[in-house]
Amino acid sequence: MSGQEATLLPAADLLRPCPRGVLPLTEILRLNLLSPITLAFALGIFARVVKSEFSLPRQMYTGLGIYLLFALGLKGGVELAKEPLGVIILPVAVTLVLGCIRPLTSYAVLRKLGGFNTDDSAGIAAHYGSVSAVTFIAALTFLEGMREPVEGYLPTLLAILESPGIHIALAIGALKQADRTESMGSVLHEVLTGRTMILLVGGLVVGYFMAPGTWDQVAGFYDGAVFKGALCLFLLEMGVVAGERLGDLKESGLFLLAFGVIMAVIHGVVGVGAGLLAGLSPGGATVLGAMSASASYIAAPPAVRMTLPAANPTLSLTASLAITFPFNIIFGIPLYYQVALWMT
Amino acid sequence: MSGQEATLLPAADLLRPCPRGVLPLTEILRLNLLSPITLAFALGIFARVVKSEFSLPRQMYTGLGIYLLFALGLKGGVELAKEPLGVIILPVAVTLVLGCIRPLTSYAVLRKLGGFNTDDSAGIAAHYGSVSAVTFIAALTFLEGMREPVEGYLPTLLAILESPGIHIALAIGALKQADRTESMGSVLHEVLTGRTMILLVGGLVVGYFMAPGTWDQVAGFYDGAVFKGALCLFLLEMGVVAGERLGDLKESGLFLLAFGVIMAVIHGVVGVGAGLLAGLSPGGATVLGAMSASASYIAAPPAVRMTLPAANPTLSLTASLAITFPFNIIFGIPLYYQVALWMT
Amino acid sequence: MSGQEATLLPAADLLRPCPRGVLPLTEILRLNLLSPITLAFALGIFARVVKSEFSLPRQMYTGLGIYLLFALGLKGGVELAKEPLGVIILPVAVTLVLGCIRPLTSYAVLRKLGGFNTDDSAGIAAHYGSVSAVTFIAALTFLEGMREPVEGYLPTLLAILESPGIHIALAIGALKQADRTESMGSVLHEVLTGRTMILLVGGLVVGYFMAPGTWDQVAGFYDGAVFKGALCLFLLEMGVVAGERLGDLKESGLFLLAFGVIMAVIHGVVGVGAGLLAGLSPGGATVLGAMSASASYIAAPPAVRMTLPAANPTLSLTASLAITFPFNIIFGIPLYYQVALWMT
Amino acid sequence: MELHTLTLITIVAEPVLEERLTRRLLELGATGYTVMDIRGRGTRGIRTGDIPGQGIRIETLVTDEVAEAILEEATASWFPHYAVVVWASPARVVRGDKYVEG
Amino acid sequence: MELHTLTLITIVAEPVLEERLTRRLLELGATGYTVMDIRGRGTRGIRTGDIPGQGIRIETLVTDEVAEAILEEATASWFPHYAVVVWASPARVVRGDKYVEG
Amino acid sequence: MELHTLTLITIVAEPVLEERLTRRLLELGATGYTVMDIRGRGTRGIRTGDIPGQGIRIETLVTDEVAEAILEEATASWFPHYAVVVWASPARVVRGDKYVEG
Ligand SMILES: Nc1ncnc2c1ncn2[C@@H]1O[C@H](COP(=O)(O)O)[C@@H](O)[C@H]1O
Ligand SMILES: Nc1ncnc2c1ncn2[C@@H]1O[C@H](COP(=O)(O)O)[C@@H](O)[C@H]1O
Ligand SMILES: Nc1ncnc2c1ncn2[C@@H]1O[C@H](COP(=O)(O)O)[C@@H](O)[C@H]1O
Ligand code: NA
Ligand code: NA
Ligand code: NA
Repeated sequence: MSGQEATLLPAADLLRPCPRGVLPLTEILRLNLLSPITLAFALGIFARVVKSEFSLPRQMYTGLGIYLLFALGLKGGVELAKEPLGVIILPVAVTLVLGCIRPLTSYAVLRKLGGFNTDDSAGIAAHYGSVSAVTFIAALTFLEGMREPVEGYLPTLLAILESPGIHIALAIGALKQADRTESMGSVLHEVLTGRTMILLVGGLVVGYFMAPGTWDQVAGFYDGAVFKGALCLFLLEMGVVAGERLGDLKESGLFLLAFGVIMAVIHGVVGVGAGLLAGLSPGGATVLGAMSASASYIAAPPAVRMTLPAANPTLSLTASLAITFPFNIIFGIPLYYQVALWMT
Repeated sequence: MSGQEATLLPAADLLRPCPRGVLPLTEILRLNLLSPITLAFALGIFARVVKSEFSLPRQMYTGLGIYLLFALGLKGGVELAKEPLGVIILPVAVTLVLGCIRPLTSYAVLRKLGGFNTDDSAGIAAHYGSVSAVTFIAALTFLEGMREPVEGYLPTLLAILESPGIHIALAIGALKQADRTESMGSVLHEVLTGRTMILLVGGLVVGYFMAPGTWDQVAGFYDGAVFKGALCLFLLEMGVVAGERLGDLKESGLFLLAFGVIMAVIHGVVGVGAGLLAGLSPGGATVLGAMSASASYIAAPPAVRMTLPAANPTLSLTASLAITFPFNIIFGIPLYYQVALWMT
Repeated sequence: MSGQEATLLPAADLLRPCPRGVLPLTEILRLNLLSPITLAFALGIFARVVKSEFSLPRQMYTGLGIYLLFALGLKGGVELAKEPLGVIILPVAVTLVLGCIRPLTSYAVLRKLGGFNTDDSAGIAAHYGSVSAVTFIAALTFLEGMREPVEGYLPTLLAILESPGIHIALAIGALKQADRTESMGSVLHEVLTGRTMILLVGGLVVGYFMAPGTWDQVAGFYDGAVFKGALCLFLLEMGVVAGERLGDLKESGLFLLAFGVIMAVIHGVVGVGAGLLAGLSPGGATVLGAMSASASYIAAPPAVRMTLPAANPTLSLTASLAITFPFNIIFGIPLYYQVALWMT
Repeated sequence: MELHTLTLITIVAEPVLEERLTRRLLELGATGYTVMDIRGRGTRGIRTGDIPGQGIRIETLVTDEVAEAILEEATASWFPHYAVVVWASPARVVRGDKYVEG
Repeated sequence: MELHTLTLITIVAEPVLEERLTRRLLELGATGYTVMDIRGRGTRGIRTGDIPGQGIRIETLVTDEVAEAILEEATASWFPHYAVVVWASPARVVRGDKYVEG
Repeated sequence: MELHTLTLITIVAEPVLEERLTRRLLELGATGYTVMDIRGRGTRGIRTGDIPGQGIRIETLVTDEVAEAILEEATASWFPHYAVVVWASPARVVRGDKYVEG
């Protein structure tokens, strides 16, 4: 991950060496489908579909999530320390812009085209204004398999994209009606001090300031096989959770399905373009695209639930977890990669 | 594990190199007794014996079990993908036969010689008709220490041996009396979609289809030191649980003790013979013997409890967990290995 | 760790090679402050200070603690097996002496200078008579970073220092008043069979008796990056817990703050001196100093709570966890190291 | 403020029974239930699964008729076979009309 | 032995409400509370967070007046918006004076 | 259907007391008990162990005489020393004869 192919792919025969972009899209899709991550997610869905009672213990799932976010932050911080800060100003700026326009486009589409009420529109828009860290990680892992280098500071962009979209969407919801039950200030505090921010931003800072060489002491735990193996277990359970939502799909109708896919593609392509404009490598732009295409299912749900209780949480969770998330990790990421290659 | 000595024993000085079979049985026993696995199990029993309140948190124990089963499945699937499927037909067939005769012999012995009632006989037979995944793993680890190669597809046989025995024994119990409380269909569903099957069979499928090279990305998490280290922690807690059952041993009498040991030896030797007949290597036959000798303590108990509530669960858990399991990991596995060497 | 620099620091470029003792104290302090361990602890405190609801799931925290203690015991046992037992007699003897005098000095200072009542004095003294395993681990990790070799059998001394101090302090408390609610015998049993003793002493025994070569099979899980990475996560949560105590600091007053720091320094310097007298290397003496300077927050609290219910647990936990622990890992350990270098 | 007096049925049982008991509660007319993990000790000491002493505790707020049906089924069908403890107590419930099926 | 009869209020709710509900309980006059993690099923099936079916159960021992205030707030403010279940039952409490604020 | 009216005693306490309290319950005549992990807040805020705010909740169904004994012991011995909350409520129990020792 993070452009260090030398260390991360020591055996380096994941794929037969072949010049970038030469693999046809179908082959890339096939390789992505057969990655342990995608297969573990599929296994989780399967377990739900056959009505297995299997699921990871709750605290194990939470624990794996904590580990993954902290690892991500640490690695990002270590890489960030290697860069002159000026390099990231432009990428940070475009990421902030993405964080502002994505909730607005989502809200507009839901309200005007979907005919949802203001509460539901704002609630879903808060999810699509934020970002899914697991989608981000899946994109990094995919690019590593493609031997495509990426900027090491990308987790910084992830942290920046997390919260503005939630607040913009909640602010719209709050403006449109009076039935809010929680002050914006307390929601702001909740999101900014939530698990994701503490671990991701905290990890970034720890990684940034760690004495030179100490990363090597812990890299074997926070990177490489342990990171990827833990990610598989996490995705196994995410499959179970997403599988549990599949039943809700029928009720929520075709529009939500279309919304979850089309919004992802549009936001994804815009994200790729914005990334390339800001000077990111094709790999980095792919990751920014995947982030932009993703929807939150950890940070946004409680924030929305507390502020806009009239918004139906089933709609937003189904869209982000059972539609957009699988679409992105199966089709979206390879697609944004192709788009990035075409655009360069 | 799985015949890949090159990768698994890189340092290759676990034991001074010595031609296979040259170590005397006492030396093998000693080495097995002093393996971290056996010692961790003994420590767990000791903790219970001195009435320590120590035990692993419940979700940690469950989580370790999930990890071990999934790792086992993945590794098995990766190896299976390397074999032409024709090779495993015969081993699969003898495994199925073992799955059918073991519950019958167990039931007959318990009913005729032990004088147990039909419920208890069928309940215990269901445990001895199924298999213990941890015994299987201990056998693999033992053989790795002995530098004895084994077939990589053995986890497939484990998956096949898991459920038929349970159903045959429950069917006997159901035929003999009317006091069943749950339909066989729902028990069948329960066992086939239970944790063990989802993780083991699911892992096999994921490992089988994973794109070439991706196993190397996660092998450091699912194999090697992490796998063995996690196994030690799991056995530490199994020791605690087994130690808790030791008190029940007195009540359940000498017959159960004799049953747990003698049944293991008979089923073990039959398993070794069947394995060699099917063309397995001595290592593979040893593992099949250990599986055949083992008794379930995860999949069988809830199935029996739901279907035959009149069967006393203390009897079957004590036999499988406090007698047969420790016997196998301490004495049984080295014994079946010797038998396999003698028979070839 | 444990004097095996060759294996533990393979890359060996943590710090530019420089002769021992040449680094100035400020530089050592800086490196220690920027270690992942210290930074993770600081992040945990920060999370509490900004009133984040973040915390590790309870069972994950317990599980990490179990893993760390067992790993420590195993490594210590493996190293112990390499030494002639005569070598450790003197270090064991001075450790026992430290275990006896530390609760007495603590009690005297609290009662005479601090003006605490007998219950509170005995309660806090029980904490400062015992030892903190995490401080011990932090000292080992610090010395590894300093490329300073240490004796491999140090975990044995940790196990020896754990319990005598608790009992001496509780005995004082019991003598001074009649309001005990639990017999000393049952407390003795509780501490001797507690989690820490089972895992640490049990791990020592398992490691000691493990067949030669088997440590290498599990070392990748119990040592190196996995151990240090897990330690960071553990310290992240310890930071959260300590941060929760910071509020109590104001109430408990300046004396407790001074006590927590000064007691640590005095006990630490005495420990270093005792270690050097007993023939320990400067590294080993530093670790004994750190142990001696530390206060228990796992074994002592429940023992005190059960025996001396009138002692205020907030006082002792605040002192050991929110004052002495952070002082030691940030300033104490580098200081004891300097003292050890000066004294040799 | 409308408060209805309903019956709160509490069931302590072996974990293996969770799915079956909750299914039966709904079939007998309960509109919902709440489950907790517990540990405990009783006279039978029967537990399944790998960890002894573990169990579940189910609570359901029901009308008196449904309560009767549950208590009868417990007496007749659960009690003889399984380690279950069942008790009933009255509860004044906010918006209790919600718990009447129909 | 002094026993006071107080009201035990039990609340089953979505996890996201824990902080807000417990804060309100104290504001309304409760002197303490006890929280457990539960799983469950009801008519609305609304849950947030990543794991469906999970919830919390809060218990608080309060005087009758505080109980009234809590039940009223539950009916007016919590019930319309959130998946909460609230009930009250009498309890004889050891050292019940401890639970009267002031 | 035989229902006996018994007393349900509920105890919220510090985790360190689990073993001692449950042992005493059995000694005083209880035939069983059920324990749950909780978190909570009260007036004393005393908790031991490394994680503050954690506690246990013990339930035991007992006869009225045993209940009296437990409540008295709670008042006299537990309450002065430890952070415990104890209350009693009536419960109609299926096969209640099981809970009478002898
Ligand atoms: N008297 C009791 N009070 C509270 N819970 C009990 C009681 N007796 C049994 N239990 C619970 O019910 C479970 C089964 O009890 P038993 O069927 O008596 O073995 C125990 O594990 C306890 O959790
Ligand atoms: N009748 C009931 N008895 C006990 N608990 C209930 C009942 N109905 C609902 N619950 C609990 O309250 C939660 C929310 O219910 P609801 O608002 O009906 O979806 C459920 O998840 C259950 O834990
Ligand atoms: N009024 C109350 N209602 C319910 N639980 C309480 C109440 N007061 C205290 N508790 C519980 O008892 C524990 C100890 O309370 P205290 O002794 O007041 O510090 C708390 O952590 C709560 O779990
Ligand atoms: Na999220
Ligand atoms: Na099993
Ligand atoms: Na301690």
